[in-house]
Amino acid sequence: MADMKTAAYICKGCGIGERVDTAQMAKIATKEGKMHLVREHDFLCSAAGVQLIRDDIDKEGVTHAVIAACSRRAKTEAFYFPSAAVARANIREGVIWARPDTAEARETTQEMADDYLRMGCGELKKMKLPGGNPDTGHAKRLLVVGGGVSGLTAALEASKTGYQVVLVEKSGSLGGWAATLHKRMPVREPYADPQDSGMNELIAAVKGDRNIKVHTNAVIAKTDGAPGRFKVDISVESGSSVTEEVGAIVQATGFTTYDIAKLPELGGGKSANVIDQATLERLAADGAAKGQPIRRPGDGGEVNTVVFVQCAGQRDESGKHLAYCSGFCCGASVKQAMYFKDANPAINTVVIYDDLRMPGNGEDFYRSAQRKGVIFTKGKVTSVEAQGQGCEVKFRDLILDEDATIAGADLVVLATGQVPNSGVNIDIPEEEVAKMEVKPVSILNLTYRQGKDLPQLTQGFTDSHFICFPYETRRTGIYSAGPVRRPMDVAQATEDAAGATLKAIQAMENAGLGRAAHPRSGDLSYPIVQLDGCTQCKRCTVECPFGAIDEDEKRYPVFNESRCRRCGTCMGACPVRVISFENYSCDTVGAQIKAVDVPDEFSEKPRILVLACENDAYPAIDMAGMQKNCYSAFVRVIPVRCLGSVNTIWITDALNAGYDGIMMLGCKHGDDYQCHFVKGSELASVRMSKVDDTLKQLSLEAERVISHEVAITDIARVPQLINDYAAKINEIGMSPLKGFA
Amino acid sequence: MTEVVATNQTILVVGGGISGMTAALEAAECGKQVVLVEKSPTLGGRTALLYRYFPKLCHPICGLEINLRRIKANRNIRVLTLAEVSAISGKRGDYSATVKIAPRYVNENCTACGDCAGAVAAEVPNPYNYGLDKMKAAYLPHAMAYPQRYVLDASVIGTADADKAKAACKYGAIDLEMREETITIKAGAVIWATGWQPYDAAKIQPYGYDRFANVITSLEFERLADPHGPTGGKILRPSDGKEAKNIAFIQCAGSRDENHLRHCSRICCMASLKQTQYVKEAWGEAAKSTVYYIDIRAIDRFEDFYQKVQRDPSVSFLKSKVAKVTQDKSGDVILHGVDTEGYHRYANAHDMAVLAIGMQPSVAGVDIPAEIVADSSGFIESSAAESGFFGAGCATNALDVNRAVQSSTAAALRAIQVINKVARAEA
Amino acid sequence: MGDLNTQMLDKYRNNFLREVEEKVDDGDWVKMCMQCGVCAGSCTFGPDWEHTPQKIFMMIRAGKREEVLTSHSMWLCTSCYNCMVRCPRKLPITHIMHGLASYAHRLGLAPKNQPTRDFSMIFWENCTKTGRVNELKMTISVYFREGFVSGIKKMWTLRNIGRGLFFAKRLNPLELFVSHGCKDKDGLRRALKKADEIEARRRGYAVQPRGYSS
Amino acid sequence: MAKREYAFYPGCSSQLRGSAANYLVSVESMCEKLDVKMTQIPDWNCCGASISYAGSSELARHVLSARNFALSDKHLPGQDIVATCAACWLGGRETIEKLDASSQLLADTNEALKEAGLQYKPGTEIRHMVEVLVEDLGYEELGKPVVKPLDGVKVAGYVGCQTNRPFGIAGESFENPMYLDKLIDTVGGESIAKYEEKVSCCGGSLAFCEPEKAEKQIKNIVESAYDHGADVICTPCPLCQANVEVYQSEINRKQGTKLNMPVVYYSQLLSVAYGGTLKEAGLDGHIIQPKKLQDIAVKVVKK
Repeated sequence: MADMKTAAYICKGCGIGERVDTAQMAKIATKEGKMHLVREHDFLCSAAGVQLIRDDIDKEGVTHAVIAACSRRAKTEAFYFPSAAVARANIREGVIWARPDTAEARETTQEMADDYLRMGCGELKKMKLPGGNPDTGHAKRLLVVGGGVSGLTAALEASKTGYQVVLVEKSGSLGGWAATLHKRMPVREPYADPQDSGMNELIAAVKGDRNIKVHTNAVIAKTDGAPGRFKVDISVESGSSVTEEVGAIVQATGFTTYDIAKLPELGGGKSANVIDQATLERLAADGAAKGQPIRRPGDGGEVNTVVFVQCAGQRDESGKHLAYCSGFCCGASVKQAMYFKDANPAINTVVIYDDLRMPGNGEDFYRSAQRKGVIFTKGKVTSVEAQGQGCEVKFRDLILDEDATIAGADLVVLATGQVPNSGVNIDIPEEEVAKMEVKPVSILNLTYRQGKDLPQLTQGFTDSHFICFPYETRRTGIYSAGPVRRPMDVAQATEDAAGATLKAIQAMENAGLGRAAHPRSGDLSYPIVQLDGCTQCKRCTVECPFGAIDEDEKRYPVFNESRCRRCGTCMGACPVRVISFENYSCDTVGAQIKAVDVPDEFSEKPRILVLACENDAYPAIDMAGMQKNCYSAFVRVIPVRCLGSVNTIWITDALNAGYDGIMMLGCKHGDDYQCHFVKGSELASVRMSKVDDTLKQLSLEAERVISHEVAITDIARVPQLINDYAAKINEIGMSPLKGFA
Repeated sequence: MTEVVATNQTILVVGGGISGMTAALEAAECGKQVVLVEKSPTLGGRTALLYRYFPKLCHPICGLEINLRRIKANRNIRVLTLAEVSAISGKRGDYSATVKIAPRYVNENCTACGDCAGAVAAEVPNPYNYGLDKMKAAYLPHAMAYPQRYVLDASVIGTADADKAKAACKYGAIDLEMREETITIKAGAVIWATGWQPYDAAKIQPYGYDRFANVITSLEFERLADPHGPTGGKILRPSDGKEAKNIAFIQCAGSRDENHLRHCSRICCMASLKQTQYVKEAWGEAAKSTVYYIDIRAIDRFEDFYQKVQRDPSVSFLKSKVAKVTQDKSGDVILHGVDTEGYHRYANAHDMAVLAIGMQPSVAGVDIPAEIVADSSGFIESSAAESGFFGAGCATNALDVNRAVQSSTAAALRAIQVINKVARAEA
Repeated sequence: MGDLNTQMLDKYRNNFLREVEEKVDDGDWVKMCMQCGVCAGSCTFGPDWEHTPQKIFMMIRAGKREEVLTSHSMWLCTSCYNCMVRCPRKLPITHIMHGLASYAHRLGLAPKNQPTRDFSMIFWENCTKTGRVNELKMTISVYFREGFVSGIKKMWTLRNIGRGLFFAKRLNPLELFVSHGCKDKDGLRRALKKADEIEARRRGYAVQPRGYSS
Repeated sequence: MAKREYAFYPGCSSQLRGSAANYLVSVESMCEKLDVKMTQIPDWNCCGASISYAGSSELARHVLSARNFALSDKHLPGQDIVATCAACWLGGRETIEKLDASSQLLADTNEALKEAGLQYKPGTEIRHMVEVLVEDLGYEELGKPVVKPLDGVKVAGYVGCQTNRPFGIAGESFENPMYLDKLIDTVGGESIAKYEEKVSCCGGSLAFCEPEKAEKQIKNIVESAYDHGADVICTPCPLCQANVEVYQSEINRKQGTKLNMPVVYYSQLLSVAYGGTLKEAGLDGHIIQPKKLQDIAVKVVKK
């Protein structure tokens, strides 16, 4: 590290100068921190202050700088020095704002400030300036899987943006479900009548686009690689296979309609005149082609009465059918009822619904149907039975609160739901798959260590778990769009396809530049592994939430950096600590832990290490400081990328160094997890359950290491947790291990 | 004078809520230059003022933290706050926008130390808590505010308070000479993400929002539940600070109503279902929520959340559009109406009534460029092929956050298409 | 008038909604109701209603012709217009209630001795006789509609009010003899007769004899 | 030459010897002070009111209103029609609205009117007296003629239904219209802003046929006024006035209450405040005597 030149900058602004002795801190930086250059400044984030640092970097050759001032969350732009490694010691939010401004508090506050500076110096010396992932791929073509309205739109949008596209459709023709529609719901004012689906134009546009290469009757045999360098084997009609190199993938594999034969109580599969919405679309289209009205499928008889049964096999709590609502079906039935009313107002058209779900301007479409004479009845259908040429519909009228019957319905349309075509559910263990009579067929056939297809969120949908980030999948560079992601109608699918396409394009560009994707967008650091030390324990390959790590034939981990999100879960998992990032490693954190000055057991000054998730827990502590919610001066907080990145060595190091307690603050896990890296906080809690053994070996109380789920809003709760824990430590006494380290 | 570098390869994003931030970020992370214009002093918009999101009950500012970190780390985005687009001329690939920037009276020297707030005496209604409390006239909008820089309220300019604030600032950050300035920004494409505002609850006269203190809007209720809010997260009713445990949620407050908003605002059903869980979280066994509804629109995957809430003994549902609200001497609100399932007349007393207030596009009332077509509800309709204008988020439709972000991501792509075309033409 | 009822029965067989749309003033609005129930909760005499407006609309759609037309409910409408101004679908509910009542009466299905129906008839006959209402005569006919004795009883119980109004110069026996009225009451009655004919023509009824048209 | 001229449609109840005879008297004295000239529409007829629906048809009711419009147009061309009765005004507004909306209804109406040698031409305006006061004159001008401010008189402004719904006075809300309160304040009285029963229904014409139900309404209206310490209830509607005043004794008789709350018209308040005598203000026309107002009326103002 000959070329390393370190510097410490201590700001005296915002009251720091008055609250703590910065001259003493400067001495510490020089003596203990061994900083080559130490400066104090009254107003470090000012133009002058920033210029001072920049000059040191340019002229003095400073390569590493620790800035002892405000929180890393503040003045981020001001303290942006891309050519130097920078550590931030949080003296403002983390020390003076979190402590009462009293004479008796002064000493411990000073100790806090001194320690944070020591920690900063320690961390700094272990940091390297991230150089960016060398494993870049430069393929800029987009693979679109599925030739329905979502896939076609994705392909066209990508082409419009200037990218080449390979489109794979398993059937013989393009258009998917949307192409089978007679008409679609209106998307602009006056939202009164069904409108042309526009699918012919869309299909023609795709076929006519030189940027788009279409494979029909084709499936994906194998997907290998990573963003920027996917190699995809496509088996085409001829039985032969072509290999395409692409940079990213949009999966728009759509849905299958729920099988109405599973709804015998509603006449499904029992009467020819009980059909689903998809079938009605075909009847309507055929009729229109022949210039004839829609007739009874059973005997081609006239339709005088038609009944629509909403939520057929949906919103089901019995577990027999679909538990969810498919969202589009209310609108679809309203549209289909209009097929009849527009052709002949005398046709009696009844929609039996529980909750009519037509958001936004759908309300206008609903009104339009009422104006056309469609009758809406709030009720629950109990049975549909064949009766003469038609059917008898029995239902509970929820408004009139009585059982009712519609006799002689010529046609009964069941509004069934969308079942996503999402391939293999990788969370179902092999042995259970073996038991299934119908084996799921993979769509992407990924060669990933963690499974062949996109992970499913719920009920088969490959949706994102994140409200703010609807396109987050756990497979970088692979985005799903349309009804395979969540149930939706044509209009939404079109929007969705455009959004997914952007993310795919972004992933290709990021991969080319060796940068991380969301949530650490632009991060140039990446996991580096010393294979010589690796014991092939496979923990990293199993635990990576993003399936970024495969295994070679010798069962060594193979890192696919452009799939990686830089959370450090692999680093936390590694028992032999051979995985690290240039600016975030076992050493950078270990150094901070070791840097803290731990007073002896008679000092009555315990030391509590807080490892806080930088996404939620750390901001919460920060904002607690901003609100001047004070907390114990005995804590030393270290932000971590994710609790998943916490390596147990840190715990043992801290305990051996004589820390009296360790708090781990991370995001909620479980079904409604809030961890930005999906599994990080959960994995951490699993690992920590094993720490008890370590504690036993060291003959320490179990309370020496605790963890809490913390939300970013816990600005009052976190200080409370800290203070309670400090009290607890006081209760169980100082650690017996002090002074042995 | 504010200097902004922008060309016809720049994307102008109007609105700094989650939709605008998303559009700006997604474009910038594709390597495009973006100018993000926000009317208020901070980014974050309306979602920053929500306590939790449905259906996960996670915290909006958690996502905001990530997005702000993305913005801080991204050099392609230029953020202008207190700025409003007053006019736009030109055509696809070559627009120039006139932007009015209101004075903040605080310059970039500000360290957010808060000394100015300590110095001023005057208080102003706090818009970030929907006026439920007051804040100092020198303020940081909220804990997540970005830019993290104080604002001196225009009302104190020219008063002694202004001078006190100036005197208190050690860093010369208070600049009382600031004036409104007007600048022109070039852009190749414009993304209109001006979001939404709550429908004026006072107009729904039968509910007496303007007459009864304990009738509040769903947005105000978010603030009551939020630890950052006026009550520190305690659900207390406005009239007397009594713990509000028995709460009525009135659906379609303004929505689906030709006397008010013709459209369905989509989010309100889920929002109320979510808020019943705030009540549960706050009071446990003692909690009692009643949802008065026409149709529960828990669309697609959200259905399971509805089913979960239905199983919650603290929540009951009544299919009825409330006819009228009165308030008795104790301050309790009385809801009058008829349960339409069967026929049951009720006059139910609650500690507080929450109006699931409708969503009104913010473009309504703002004079938007002719190129943007707005429907009769004021929502932007998908723009013509030859246009370089793209609506995003709730400016285009009544959307939940998830769909708004989706829409903004799509808008970003369409804007990039314009920019790439321009770039190819110029290359 | 019962025959009119049978005519309508076979004309519309099982489509009561269409019957209402074609025969009842503003009846074509019934289909627009979305069953929110705000009308039901807004009604002045609501608690006395056996079927709320919103429920009546649902019954019409469900073809409950008999139940609807013989219902007392519409006759309890005080014309306060609360339902109408609150209806999110802007249905002219007050008018629909009046229309239904009127139609029920025309078909002879309105409940016997429905007090409001009787009063309504008395009012109409009273005001169309001379062109202006004679409050005293009207009051008397209202009280005596169930016969002389009950009439006397009612008058007796209300005697103080009568006296009060008399001294207040707001009620005067003179009215029984010299009554207000339009000079051209015959023209007015001709016009109303014509209105009846047009109404009958439009709705396809036989013209029914009325006080002023005989 | 008066400052303002209107065609006047008093309606049946306001006729001589009618139940609202005193309303007419007070309106006349009020208008005189305000220099407003009101000319009765020659040979006007009853509007049919809302209650006539059983015997009549929608068309017949339009014919009744249209006849008045035609007469007004013929004899008092160009003058807005002013009604003092809520039902007359409402019926007229509805006819105008409907005939404007349906050319057929218009044709039918005129076909019928032809029998009386009349024709209705769209474009008629019918206004409520209150509209003339607050819109044409405005509160400021209404305050000018005040010589006897109604000091210390607490008045419950009872708007009721038909002057308020469905049309109402421009800019006022259906649930909480303020114009009566403003009128009361304008003439120096004390209004009751929080009067809950302000827009409740008195039972309307059903007071005749469903007295018990109506009395329930009336009781609330009166008792709420007492709760707020009102001296008198004030209303713009003859039917409201009659019902609320007249039935109190019945309620007392049946329920042993002691209701004795006077009920007057806004026009009486203005008339008194403008110096009108007992007679001019129609204060001699009550069963329950509005004492405080009467005292003010007989009081001599010293110049």
